[in-house]
Amino acid sequence: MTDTIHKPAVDYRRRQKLARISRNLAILIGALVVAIYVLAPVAWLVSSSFQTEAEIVSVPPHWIPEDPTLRNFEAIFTAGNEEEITYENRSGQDPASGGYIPSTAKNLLPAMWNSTVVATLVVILNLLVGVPAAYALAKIRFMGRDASIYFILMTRVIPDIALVVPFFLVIKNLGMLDSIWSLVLTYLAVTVPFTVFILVQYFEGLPDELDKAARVDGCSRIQALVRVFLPLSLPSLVAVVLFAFLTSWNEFLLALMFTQTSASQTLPIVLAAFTSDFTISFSFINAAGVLAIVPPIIVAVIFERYIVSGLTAGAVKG
Amino acid sequence: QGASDLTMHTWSAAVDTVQSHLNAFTASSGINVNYGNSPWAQYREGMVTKFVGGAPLDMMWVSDAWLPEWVEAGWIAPVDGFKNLTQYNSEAEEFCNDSMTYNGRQYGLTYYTDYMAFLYDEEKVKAAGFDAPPTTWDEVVEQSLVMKEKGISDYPMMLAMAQESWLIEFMSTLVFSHGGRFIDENGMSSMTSEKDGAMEALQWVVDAVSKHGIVSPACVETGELSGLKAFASGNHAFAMVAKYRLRMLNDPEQSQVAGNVQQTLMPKGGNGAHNTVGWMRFHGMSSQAAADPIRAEATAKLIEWFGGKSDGAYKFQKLLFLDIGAGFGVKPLFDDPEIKAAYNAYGDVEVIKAQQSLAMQKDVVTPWFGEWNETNGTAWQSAILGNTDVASAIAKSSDAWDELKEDY
Amino acid sequence: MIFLAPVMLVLMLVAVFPILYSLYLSFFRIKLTRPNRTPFVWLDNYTDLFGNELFWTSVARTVVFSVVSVSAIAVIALLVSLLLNQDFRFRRVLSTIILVPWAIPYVANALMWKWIYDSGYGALNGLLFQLDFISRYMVFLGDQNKTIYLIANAFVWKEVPLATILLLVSLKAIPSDLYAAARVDGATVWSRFVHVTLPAMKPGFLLVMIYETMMAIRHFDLFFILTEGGPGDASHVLSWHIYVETFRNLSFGSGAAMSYVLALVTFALSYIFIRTLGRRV
Amino acid sequence: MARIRFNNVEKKYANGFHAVQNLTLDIQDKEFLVLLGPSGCGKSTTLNMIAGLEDVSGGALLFDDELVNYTPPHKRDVAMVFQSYALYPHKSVFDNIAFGLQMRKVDRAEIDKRVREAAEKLEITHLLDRRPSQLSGGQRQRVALGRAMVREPSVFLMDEPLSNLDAALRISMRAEIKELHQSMQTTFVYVTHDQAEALTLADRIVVMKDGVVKQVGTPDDIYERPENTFVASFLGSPPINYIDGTLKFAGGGAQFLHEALALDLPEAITAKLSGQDGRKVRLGIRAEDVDEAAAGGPGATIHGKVNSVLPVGSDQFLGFDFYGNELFFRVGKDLAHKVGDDVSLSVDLNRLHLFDKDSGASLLW
Amino acid sequence: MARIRFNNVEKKYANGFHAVQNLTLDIQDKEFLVLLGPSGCGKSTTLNMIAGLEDVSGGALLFDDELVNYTPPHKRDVAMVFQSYALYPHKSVFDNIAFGLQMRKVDRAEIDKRVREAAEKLEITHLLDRRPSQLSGGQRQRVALGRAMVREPSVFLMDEPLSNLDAALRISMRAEIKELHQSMQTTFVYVTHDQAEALTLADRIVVMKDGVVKQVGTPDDIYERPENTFVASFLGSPPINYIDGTLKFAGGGAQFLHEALALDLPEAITAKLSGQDGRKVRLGIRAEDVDEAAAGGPGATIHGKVNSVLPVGSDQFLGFDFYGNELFFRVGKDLAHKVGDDVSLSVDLNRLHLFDKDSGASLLW
Ligand SMILES: Nc1ncnc2c1ncn2[C@@H]1O[C@H](COP(=O)(O)OP(=O)(O)OP(=O)(O)O)[C@@H](O)[C@H]1O
Ligand SMILES: Nc1ncnc2c1ncn2[C@@H]1O[C@H](COP(=O)(O)OP(=O)(O)OP(=O)(O)O)[C@@H](O)[C@H]1O
Ligand SMILES: [Mg+2]
Ligand SMILES: [Mg+2]
Repeated sequence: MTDTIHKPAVDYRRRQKLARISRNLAILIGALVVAIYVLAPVAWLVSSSFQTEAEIVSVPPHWIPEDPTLRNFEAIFTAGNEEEITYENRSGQDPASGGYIPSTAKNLLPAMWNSTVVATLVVILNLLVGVPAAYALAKIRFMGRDASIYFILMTRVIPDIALVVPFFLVIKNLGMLDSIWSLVLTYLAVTVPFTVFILVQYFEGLPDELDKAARVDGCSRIQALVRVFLPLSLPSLVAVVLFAFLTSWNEFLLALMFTQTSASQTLPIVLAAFTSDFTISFSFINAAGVLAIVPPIIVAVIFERYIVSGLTAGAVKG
Repeated sequence: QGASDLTMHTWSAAVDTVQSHLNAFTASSGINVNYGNSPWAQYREGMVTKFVGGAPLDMMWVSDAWLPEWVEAGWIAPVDGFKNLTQYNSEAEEFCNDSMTYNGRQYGLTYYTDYMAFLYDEEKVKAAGFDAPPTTWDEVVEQSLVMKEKGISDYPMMLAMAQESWLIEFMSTLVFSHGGRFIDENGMSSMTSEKDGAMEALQWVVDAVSKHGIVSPACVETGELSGLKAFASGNHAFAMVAKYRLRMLNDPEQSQVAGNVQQTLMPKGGNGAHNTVGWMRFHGMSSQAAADPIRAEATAKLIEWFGGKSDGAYKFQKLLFLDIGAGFGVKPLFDDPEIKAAYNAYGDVEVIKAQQSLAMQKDVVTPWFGEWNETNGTAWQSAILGNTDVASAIAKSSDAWDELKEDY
Repeated sequence: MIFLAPVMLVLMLVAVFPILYSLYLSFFRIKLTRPNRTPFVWLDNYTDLFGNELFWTSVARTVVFSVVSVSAIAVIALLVSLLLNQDFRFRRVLSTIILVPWAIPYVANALMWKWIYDSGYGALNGLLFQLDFISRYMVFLGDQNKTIYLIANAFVWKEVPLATILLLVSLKAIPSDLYAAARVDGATVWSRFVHVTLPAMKPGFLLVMIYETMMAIRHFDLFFILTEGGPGDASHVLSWHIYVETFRNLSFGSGAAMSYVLALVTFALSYIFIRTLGRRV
Repeated sequence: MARIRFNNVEKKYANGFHAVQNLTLDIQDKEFLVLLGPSGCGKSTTLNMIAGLEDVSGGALLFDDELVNYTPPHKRDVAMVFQSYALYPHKSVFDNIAFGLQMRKVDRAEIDKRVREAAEKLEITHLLDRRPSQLSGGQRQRVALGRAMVREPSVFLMDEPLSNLDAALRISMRAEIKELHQSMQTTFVYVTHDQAEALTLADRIVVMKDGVVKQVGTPDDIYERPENTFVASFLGSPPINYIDGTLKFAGGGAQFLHEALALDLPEAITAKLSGQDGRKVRLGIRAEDVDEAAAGGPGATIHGKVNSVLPVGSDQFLGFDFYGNELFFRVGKDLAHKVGDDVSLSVDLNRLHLFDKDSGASLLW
Repeated sequence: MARIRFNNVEKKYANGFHAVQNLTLDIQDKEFLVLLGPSGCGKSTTLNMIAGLEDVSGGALLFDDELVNYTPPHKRDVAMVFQSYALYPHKSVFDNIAFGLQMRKVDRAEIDKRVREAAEKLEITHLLDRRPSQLSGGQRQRVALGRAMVREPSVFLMDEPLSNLDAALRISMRAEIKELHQSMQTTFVYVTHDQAEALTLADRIVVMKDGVVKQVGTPDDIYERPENTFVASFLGSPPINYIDGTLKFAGGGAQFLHEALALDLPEAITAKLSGQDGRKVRLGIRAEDVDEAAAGGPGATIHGKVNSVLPVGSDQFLGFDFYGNELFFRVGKDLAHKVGDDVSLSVDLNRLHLFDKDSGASLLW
């Protein structure tokens, strides 16, 4: 055995290193670009939420508040006494009267709570209802499968504007007006079709053999779904959770129609109400917008970690 | 929700004030009221949905522009059968009473009223070398050109011409102050008339934007709120905004030109006077409530509590003025010392009164107003953008009007 | 199929009636201000559309808006999802950051952009001005040649997160031994991307295309808050047209008809996507 | 405990492919049945139908006289080793094996005991905590086997459970499976490509081809009495050799005639050939049925030139060129042959096979 | 064309498992090298390192004296059949096979020709349009094989490419692979569990155990001259039989002594045992190295009671109980034995193997 070792014509070790460096560089630049693209508007949102109404309209803008104020946040967090509102304790702080914080500021936290409750319920129901359906559509061959899919798709192609009034009739007849259940139900109907699509796509990618193995191991369909498919579908479940949560969190039109009092009003409605015909506080709205990001981000942080790769490695041969 | 409860819906303005006044109502009458509110910008479509969907509703706020529409659709009912409500008409501004009347019936009591005011930044006018604000639209141009030249402001005149609910008020102000009208006594369009139509007004705007450059081409995207903000940031010297904004503009917390903003009479055009447009919102009763005598009775009480006197005084109107600066439609309040004091803190009561007497009702308020308004707004914007000339823009709007009226 | 029952139940309960109801409305000439005159007009509401100039304008606007925003979303989401599929130190942080736009309610998003784009005191103008790209503040939304793209930008910014997540999920599902096989087969990074990654992302793309097309075609909130269809008719898209017809003009019948036209188009597009990107949904 | 019957069962796949055709088969209770056949002939499909994992497209499938065409898999009480393993990627090896028991609510201690026992037998005890992705191919296969072994079903279905194991392990696993069959007293349906496995494990063997059963019988039947050339060539390594010729009756006996070969058929064979004089036949000689050592008589010897020599450890295979036919015979490893040598091999006449030349059907069985 | 060298190569997996230890191996250009070893011994890992799919944790891997530790797979010009197939699920069979060629910009007509040729050989021509999910196990495996076959790489790596095929197909595929090797004149590294395959295909065989090489040699070396008990028992079916005893030199010759057995070792063996008198040894007798027919001398006969009889088609295996050892011998299929019979078998003394009892190292080679 000769022991001469030639360096390869191309120094792949160096190349590998270079590749790694350029990859890291590309990632760094990519990550920076993405982060800037995403965060720049939000940064401005945050910055301005600490400015007074007079400061935010400066030309050119003050990127960093010169005279930072917590008024906006204080208004949101200090308001909200449970007492009955009387002439004496009413908040006269509508903008024209010298303050620019709308009197509905105190509704923000309850509305966020409503939104959170609605979104959470919608997420749970979406999973309960959507997961079995997706499993059936992906793994069970039955007549009318395609028809079902197109039917589900069809429920989502009509613009919401056209559906507002009939939706309203349904909700009224169910006696759910001005209750968060009206939103839970309609948001469910609005999100579940897509939830099903997301999951169908993913389930179809999972090897049939796993389903078969589970069933031979004594699982009913439902058990196979719960014990084998769900743990393998974590990434898509995260997508569904985020999708359902955020869609509910963002939805405006239906909430506008079905909710009337702070008992059921959700965040977007209260936010929109800050721009009433007398209300003009961008800085306050921005503060509210900043707070609005918090719960979804908490949800995202909790669930994001479950988007992991290669869950099915080693499962089947072929 | 007891069977006898009333439901009241408003847009989300002065929510606390309303709630406090409502609590007093419940305490005094024993009637519970479910109070809901939704954002102003989407209020109308929300109400349409509620009406169509048959949601329980007794009293609601109505904008003068919607009156014919809502009456025709059968959603609101006249209130002139209730003595306790009509008794206030004598003390109310005539303008308000007229604005609540459609086909000879009265549909509510005033919630607030206001008009479009012409404001100027005194400092800038002085800096430009003028000692008085403009009185005609030509003077506006003249002063503005000087300011532009001196670098005081790029676009001295703030006009908010974006498509939104305020647009008709701005357009009407421009037309009325130029001595024009949209329609004649027969209800047919008169916009195209050279002398007393809308042509002159639109031409002024088009010239201001493209010929003189004293109004920003961005005016087509500027809504009332953004315009106000821009004015508050000191970008402009003149502005056409709702009178009640005066207070905010002189508040240092919200405005960089606080203390310099003054009101003067609306400039006039060649054939015009210092006319402006006024508007009002009122407390109305739903047909649903009117159909049930007991509920109607209770609703009338509620309307009185808000739009008339409560416990013997115009309490709500006063609160509203003090809280948010909204104008009231009941004349006696002008004599209230507290109110006088408040007005004088940021404005000139005399000018305010003088301009108020020159406020005119929008002449285009009809059942087809909504539909025409859309076309009209687009037409005006097209002219400002230079896509069409003034004459054909107005002609388009005019044709649309006649067609709609014909159709009706 | 018992597994499908809950979904079908919910949809039947909540979604089917509204759909049929608006279909029914679309056959009548309904104007709410004329409650006593609502003749059955069969397909007139539909045929009337052909002669409606503004309707066709709005269709054209919708096409521009949808094509621009959906393709931008697809491309950006693809790049970002590929980035997030890499292993690097701040991946978790970045993938949380990327979700932020999604978390801002549409109303707040629209107001934020309106305020950023403002020609008088907007942040975008301020930034460009301070960077010396412009010498005086520009007109953005008021410029009819820019409006639709600016709105598309706000839309894209908001929609990229969802699209990214959907693509990321399908990226994560690719078995690593396929890459091994492709490497042995001599595939370079690029060919591996084309032959292994892209085909495996098909399901994700299908979802993105269907969903985002649907959202873009129907999008309303931004148009409502930013421009109300203006300036002129520069952002008068179909969904805005439907809104005006329904709620401003109170013509529920023709509004429903237009909605149905839009629905059919959306459905047809989705169908095409399903056919081309995957044999099954 | 189950008797499984196929009555004219058909299987068509979604793309129209007819994978199993008119299958009629009676699998006895406690029988160890092996399915044998070329790749793609429908073995896995048949197992899948028994398990309920593929719909039966036609005919009736019965368990103990009960129609199970529509019974879902978890009600059928079968355990199965999948050809592709189908391990649960998210579960540890232990949990993979335990899962079937957990589903049946076996108590924990018992599960633990059974899993460990099986792991012991499969020599994967040290891997119990790993995920499937961290295992070698053969280790994965053993996990798949373990998953079935711990169960106590009424039917075991095993689809090539040992294909990726080395010979030694395979033999010990074979013994384990045999023992399992004996201790469990249940029906086994087993697919394998390994003849030794098939012949040593099976009570009966089913030979399939293109979805059709070609012969059912004991290992002895299949190997010694193949009913057609397909079955005859399918078993045997190297495979059986064929020489085409004619039958000739002369005197009391029959002869197989070929241009260069004349074999005197023994009594036992001749008895079965009456009336076949002059028939075109195909003669089959298994590779091991020749002997170089013993000197065959004139009517029992093949002469030829060695074409190839293939040592295979225990033996060597001689390749022959015989008038255009390539013949392979197995001879002892001691005999030193080189390519080009002339050899004479005596044929074991009692072990000859005769088939109809055209139909391939056996003339003897 | 490539010579592949492993210099003290190590492989540790992420979980710390040491899968290949200090591997030093020189694979000649154009050599057909077979890796053999029990499941989990590191064969696939070794192939993966050659292909560049797993990082080398230590040592040097050289292609033609060139260090390739860091060379990416697509620059190594290898073709590989994966144990797990790794077919592209979204490509048709045709495209799966064609992909490697497409990547190398072979022109279309040529691709088409080669794919069809390979498909022909693999008997999957009728499946070219299908997706992998619509194939049977063996068909998938053939596609995986086809993917490599169409290529013209400098190294072929095949990880159990025939494990899921039936005997007949396996034999013909084996011939195809042999021919491929001959026509391509390239290096092959081949993993199999099938001894016949290993012995017939290999130029040299590497036997591994737990990541360590146990012996490298020609098939003949490995089978006839195993260097340790591990290698000896690894090959052979049934496996080699062991009897422990002592070496005894008496007179000119040596004897293997066990309580019930005394074998006179032949000259050739004795010559290698000088100085080992009294050593504890392990005697190895391959299953086929006995004969019942010939009567062995007293120093060359094993007596025992038949414990099991296993007919395997061509032969039968007799299980013996021999003083606590279970022995298995292969005898002709004609001999009729029943369990319980007493038999005497003559041992082929020249083929005996002798190992040190403790270390297992061969005393002969
Ligand atoms: N990803 C991994 N992580 C940890 N250990 C691994 C991993 N992959 C394989 N191993 C271990 O490394 C050893 C060698 O694996 P390898 O796949 O090379 O075995 P093999 O010789 O090919 O076996 P088989 O014949 O069963 O395929 C095995 O014991 C296996 O458990
Ligand atoms: N999903 C499918 N769609 C269409 N044809 C299929 C499908 N699955 C299998 N087939 C075909 O059905 C036939 C029988 O397949 P099966 O898996 O039962 O074969 P097998 O006997 O198990 O073969 P192997 O020994 O190769 O595993 C094969 O020709 C195969 O191509
Ligand atoms: Mg199979
Ligand atoms: Mg392996």
